[in-house]
Amino acid sequence: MRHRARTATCLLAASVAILTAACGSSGSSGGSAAGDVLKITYIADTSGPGAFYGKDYVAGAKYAVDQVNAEGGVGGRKLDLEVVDSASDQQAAVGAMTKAVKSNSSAVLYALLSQNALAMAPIAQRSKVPFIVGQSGVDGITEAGDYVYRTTTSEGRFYEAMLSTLHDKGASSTAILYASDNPTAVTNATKTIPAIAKKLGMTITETVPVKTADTDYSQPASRIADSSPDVVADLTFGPAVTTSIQALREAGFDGPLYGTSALGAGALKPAGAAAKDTYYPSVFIPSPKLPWASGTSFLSEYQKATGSAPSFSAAGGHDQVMFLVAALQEIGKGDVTHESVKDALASVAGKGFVGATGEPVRFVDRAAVTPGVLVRWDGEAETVAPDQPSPLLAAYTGRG
Amino acid sequence: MTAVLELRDIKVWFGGVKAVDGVSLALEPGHLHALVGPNGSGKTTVVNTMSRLVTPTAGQVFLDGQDVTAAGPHEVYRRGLARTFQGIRLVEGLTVRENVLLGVQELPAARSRAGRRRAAEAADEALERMDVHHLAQVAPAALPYGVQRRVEIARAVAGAPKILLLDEPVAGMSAGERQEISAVLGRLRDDGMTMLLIEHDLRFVLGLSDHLFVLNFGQLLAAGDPAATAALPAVQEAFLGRKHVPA
Amino acid sequence: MIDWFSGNEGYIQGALVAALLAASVQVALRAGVLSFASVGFYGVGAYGTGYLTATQGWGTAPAAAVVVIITVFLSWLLALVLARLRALYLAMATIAFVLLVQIGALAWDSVTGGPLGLFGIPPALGTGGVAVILAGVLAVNALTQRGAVGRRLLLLRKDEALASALGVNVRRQHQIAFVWSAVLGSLAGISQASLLTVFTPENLGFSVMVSALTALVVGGTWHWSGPLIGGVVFSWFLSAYLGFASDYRGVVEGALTVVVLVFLPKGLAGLSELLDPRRLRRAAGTPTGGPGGVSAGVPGGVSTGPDRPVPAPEMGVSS
Amino acid sequence: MTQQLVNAIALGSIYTLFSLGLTLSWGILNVLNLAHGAIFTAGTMFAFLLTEHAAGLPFAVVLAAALVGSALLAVLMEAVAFAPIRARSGNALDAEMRTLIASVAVASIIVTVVGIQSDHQPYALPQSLLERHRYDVLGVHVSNVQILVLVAAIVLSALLVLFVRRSRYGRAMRAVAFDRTAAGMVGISARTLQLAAMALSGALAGVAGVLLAVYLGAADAHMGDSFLLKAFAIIILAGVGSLEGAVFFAYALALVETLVGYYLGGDVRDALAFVLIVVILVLRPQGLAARQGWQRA
Repeated sequence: MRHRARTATCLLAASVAILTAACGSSGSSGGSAAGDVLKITYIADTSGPGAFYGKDYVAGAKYAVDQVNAEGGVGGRKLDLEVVDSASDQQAAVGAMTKAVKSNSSAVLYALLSQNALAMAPIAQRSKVPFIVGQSGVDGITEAGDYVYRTTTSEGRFYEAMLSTLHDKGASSTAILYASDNPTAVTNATKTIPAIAKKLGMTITETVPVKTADTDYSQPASRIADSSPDVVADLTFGPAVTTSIQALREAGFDGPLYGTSALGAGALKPAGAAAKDTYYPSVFIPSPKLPWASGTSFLSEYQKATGSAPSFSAAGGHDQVMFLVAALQEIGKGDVTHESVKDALASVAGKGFVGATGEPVRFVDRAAVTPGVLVRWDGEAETVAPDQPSPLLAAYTGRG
Repeated sequence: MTAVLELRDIKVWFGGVKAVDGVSLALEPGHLHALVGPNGSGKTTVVNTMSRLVTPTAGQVFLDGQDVTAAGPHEVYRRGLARTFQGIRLVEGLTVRENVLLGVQELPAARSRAGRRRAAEAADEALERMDVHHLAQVAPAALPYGVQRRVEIARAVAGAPKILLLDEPVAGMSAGERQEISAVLGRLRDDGMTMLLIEHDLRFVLGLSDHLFVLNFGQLLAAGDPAATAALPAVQEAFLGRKHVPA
Repeated sequence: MIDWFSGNEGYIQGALVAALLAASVQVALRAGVLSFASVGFYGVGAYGTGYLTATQGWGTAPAAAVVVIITVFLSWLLALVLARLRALYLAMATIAFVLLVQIGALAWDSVTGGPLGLFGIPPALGTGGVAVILAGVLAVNALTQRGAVGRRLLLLRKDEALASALGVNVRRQHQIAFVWSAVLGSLAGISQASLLTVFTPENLGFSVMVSALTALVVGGTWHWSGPLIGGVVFSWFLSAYLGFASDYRGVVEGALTVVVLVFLPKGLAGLSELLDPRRLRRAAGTPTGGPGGVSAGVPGGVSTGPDRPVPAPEMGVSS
Repeated sequence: MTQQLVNAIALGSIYTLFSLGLTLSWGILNVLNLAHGAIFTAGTMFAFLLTEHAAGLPFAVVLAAALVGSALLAVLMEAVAFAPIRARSGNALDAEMRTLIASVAVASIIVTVVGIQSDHQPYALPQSLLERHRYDVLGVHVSNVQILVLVAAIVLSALLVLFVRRSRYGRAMRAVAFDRTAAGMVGISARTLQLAAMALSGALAGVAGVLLAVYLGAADAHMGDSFLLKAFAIIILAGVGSLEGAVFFAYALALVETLVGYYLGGDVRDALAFVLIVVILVLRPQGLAARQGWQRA
C-alpha cells in the first residue's frame, strides 16, 4: 500500500516537473520567424574551464552584431543574437544544439571546445541547419556535411612557415613536448611537425608525450634537454604551459620555444621571462603591426567601441558573425531559410569575406583559411614577430 | 545413532592467536547442548566454525554425517543448520514477518511457486510458535529486546532446521526476559529440536541443558552431564578464577 | 507537444543515458556493492558499438548484442578478481579500473580513435529506442524492489554475514549484481554512442563516475525511480535552466547537491514520502535508531554495527 | 639517472603532503574526501590573492595564511556538509556514499570559485615570493624549491607522526582509526576529534598546494584532480590510516613513476598507479604497510 502511494506521488511529481519544463520552454522555441528580425543562436562555453576564451568569443560576436545593427541591419532586418551557455560541458552543448536547431534561428554558431563541436555538427547536418564553428582545432568537424563551416584556420597549417622561420634563424633540430590527450596536439606532434621537419631537413631529437593534468614536467623536460635540440615545440595547455617551460629552462634548455596558439598571452604570462623567445602562430593578435588592414582597423574600432583590446577569441567570434552576415547580405531581402542561408554561405565561402582575421577570409572544404601571424613572446607581452613571413600561411595567397 | 553435527579436532588460528585449539565434539539429535566458557575462550569461534563463517586452520566439520568443512555458510544453512548471533540482527526496513520470511525464502524448497507458498505458511507458523504473530506488520526496531530475540528465533526455526545454534541468546537481558527466552528454548527442546546454546553464565544453562561442554583457552575442558560437569574443580576454577579478571 | 519534445530532445537524450548510468550504479549498490565498474563498461559499450558500426560497418543490433556478450564475460571475470573487496576499497579498485579503461581508450588508437575518439557512429537507436531500454530496466528494478528479491537485496546490503547465515550465497549474489550493473553500463554506452554519434575519451573517466553517483544519490539511492529523477535533474533541468547562474553554475549545482544530501536522506525520490501524511505519522511513532545490538551508537552517528561490510576474513564468505 | 632521482624525490614530497591529509580523513572520518584536491587548489588561491593584495609578504607568512585558510575551509566543509550527512544517514554504506558525493559537490563549488577568481586561466605566485635558484651538484640540477619541498615534507610528516603518536588527540585519532567505537576512551569528544582531523587534513592540503604552485610555477582551478588519484593509490598501498606507510609509498610511487615514465613512456606511467591500486587491493586489501590484522581490532 505505502509503496503504491509513494510511487503515485513520485509520478505526480515527475509529471508536474515535465509540465513546468514544457511551459517554461514553449515561449522561447515556439512560433515562426519574426518578419523584421533575424535570429542567430550563439552557443558558447561562457562558464567552466573554457570560459576565458568562450566569453571573448561572445564579446566579439556581440560587437559584430551591434555594428551591423547600428548600420541598419541586413536588408532592413535587425540581427537578434541569442547567447546560450554550454558550460564547457558536452551534455549542455548537445542539449542547447538540439534546441537551437528547432528554433527559428537562421543559423547556429558555436565556440569553443572541439569535443563539443564534434558532437554538435552531426545534429546540425541531420536537421539541415547552418552551423558555424569558431576555434575547434579538429579537422574532422566539417566532414559532418555541407551545413557545417569552420571560421578558424587549423593551426597546423601555420606550422610550416613558423618552422621555416626558425630554420632560417639557424635551427636544425627540434624536440617535441605534447599533450597526448589533446587531439590537435597529437596530430601536430606526430604528423604535421615531423612531415615539415623532414621537408626542411630538420632532425627531431625527442618526442615526449605528457598529459594535460600532469604535474611533473621535470622528467620529460630532462629527456628533452638531454637530447639537446635547437628549438622545442611545446604543445601543452593551461598551467602545463608555464610548468613545462619552466621545467625545460630548469633542465638546461635555453633555446627558442614554439607551439600552439593555446600558448597565447594568458598562458604565457605566469611563465614570464622564462618563456622569453617563444613563438606561436595566431589568427589574430591585438597589435597595430598586424600585416593585414582589416585586422588593424578591427582592432582600433573594437577598442573605440568597447574600451578594451580584442583577443584572438573576440576576433574569432566577430568573424563567425560576419561570415553569416555576408551570407545574409547575399540573400538580401529574399527569403531567409536554413537552405537559403546554407547556399549563401557556400557562395560567400567561394569568394571569401572581409573579417578581422583576414582580408579576405577564404575557405577550403568549408574550413577557413586566413593569413595568420607569427607571434613572439618577449617575456612580458606578445608581439608580431620581427622576422614575419607575410602571410604566415603560405598557401593563403595561392588559393582562390 | 549418528551425531547431527560433529567437530573433529578443530583448530582456528588467527595469525599467532589460537582461538580454538583442537576441539572435538558431537551434538546428539533432540538434545539441548550448552557450550559454556569464560569470555574469550573461543565459544563464538566454535559457533562460527560450525556455521562456516570461519574456516578452520585444521580439522573437519560434519553435518548429518557429511563433511561440510569446505562448504559455505549458505550451504550449511540450506542443509539444515540455523543460527542466531550474539547481537540482535534483524533487518531494519523490513517488518517482523518479512524478517521471518528471510529465514525460509532461500531454502531450496522455496524455489517453486507452491514451495514459496508453503514457506510463507511455515513462516507464519513460526511467528505463532514464538508468540509474535500479532506483531507481524510491525517494524522490529520498535520492539523490546526479548521480543526481538523471539523474532530472531522464529526466523531461525521457520525453515525447520535439523540443528539450531544460539550464540548467547540472553546476553544483556533482564531477568524477566531471560525467563521468557529460557521458556522458549524449553518448548523447542520439547518439540525435538537439536540445539547448541552458547553461554558464559554457567547457572543459566544448568537447569536447561541436557549436555554440557566447557571451553577454556580454546580447548575443551570438560563435557558430559551438566550438573556433574559443572561441579568439576577444573570447571569451577576456570569460571571463578577468571571471574575478577576483566576480559 | 511534438515541437516541445524535439526542441528538448538533446536534453532528454542526455537524461535517459544519465538515468541508465545511474541505474547501473544503483543495481550494484542495492546488493551492497559500491562499484563504479559499470562506468568502465559504459566505455566498453560505447567504443565497442562505435568500432563495430562506424569502423567495421556492422549493423547496430548485432554490434550491441556482441558488445553485451563481451560485457557479461569481462565483468564476470572482473567480479571474480574483485570478489574479496568491499565498500570504499571496492569503490577505489573500480575507480582505478575505469581510469585504466580511459587510458586504454587514449592509447588504443586503431580501435578507439585515440584522443580524437570515434565519430560517424550511425544514430540507429534514437530517443525512443533508448527510452524503451530505460523503461525496461526501471521496470525490472521496480519489480525487484519488493518481494523475495527485494528482501534478499536489503539483507545483503545491511548484513552480509547474516545473509550468508540465512542461506544467501553472498558471493554469487554480488557477482550477479556486478554483471547486471556492467550490462546496464554497457547499454548506457551503446545508447550514448548511438545518440551522440561520437564518443571520445572525455566522455569517460572520473567525472562520469562522479556524475552517475551524484545523479543516483540526489535522485534517491534506494528507490527504483532515483536514477530517473537524478538523470532528469542533472542532465536536463540543470543543463537547460541553470543559464541564469552563468559563471556560478558549478556553485549552484554543488550547493543544491549538498542541500539535498543533508536534508533529504532518501534523495528527491524521498520527497514523495514527505508529502505522504500516513508515513509521516508512522515515522513519528518509530524511533529510527536500532537497539544496542543492531547498530551500535558510535561517534558521528555512523552505524558500524554488523551492517558494515569490512574486508576482514571472518566477515567475508570464505569458502 | 641521478637527475631522475632528484626529480622523483621532489615529486614524492608533494605526494607525501597531499596523501597525509587524505589518509587522515579516510582513516579517521571514513570519508573518501574527493574535495581534498579542491582544498589543495584553494590553498594556492589563498596564497595568490594574498600576494596580489599585499605584495612583499615573506614566503613563510603566505604559506601560513594558506595553511590556516585551507584548514578553515576543511572544517567548514566538515561542519556544514559531512557531519550533518553522517548524522542523518541510515547506515555506514549510505554515509560513505553520501559524504563522497558531498565532497564532490563541495569540490565543484571550490573549483568554480577559484576558476572565477582566476578567470579560468593559469595563475602564478610572483617570482619575488621565492627566488628560484638552480644549483649544479656533480652534474645534477637541484633547485632551492626542490629542497624546500623535500624539507617541508620531511618536517611536516615527522611532526604529524609525532603528534599522532604522542599527543592525546593523536592517540584518540589512532584509536578511532583502528576501532571506530574507541573514540570516547581517551576522553575527547568524537565531534572535536573529527573537526581536528579535518583541520589537519585541510592544513596539509593547503601547504602542499602552495608548495606545488611554487614548484610548478603555475596553478589553475583543476590542478588538484590528478593528485587525488595518485594519493588514493598511495593510501591503498600503505593501508588506510597508516601515516608512515603513506610517506614511504609516496616516495616509492614517485620514484617508480619517474623511472617508468623515463624508460617506458607516459601511457605506461599513467596506468601504473591504477594498476597498482587494483593489484594491491586484490592481493592485500589492507595495504602493504598496514600492521597485520588491525582491521579485526
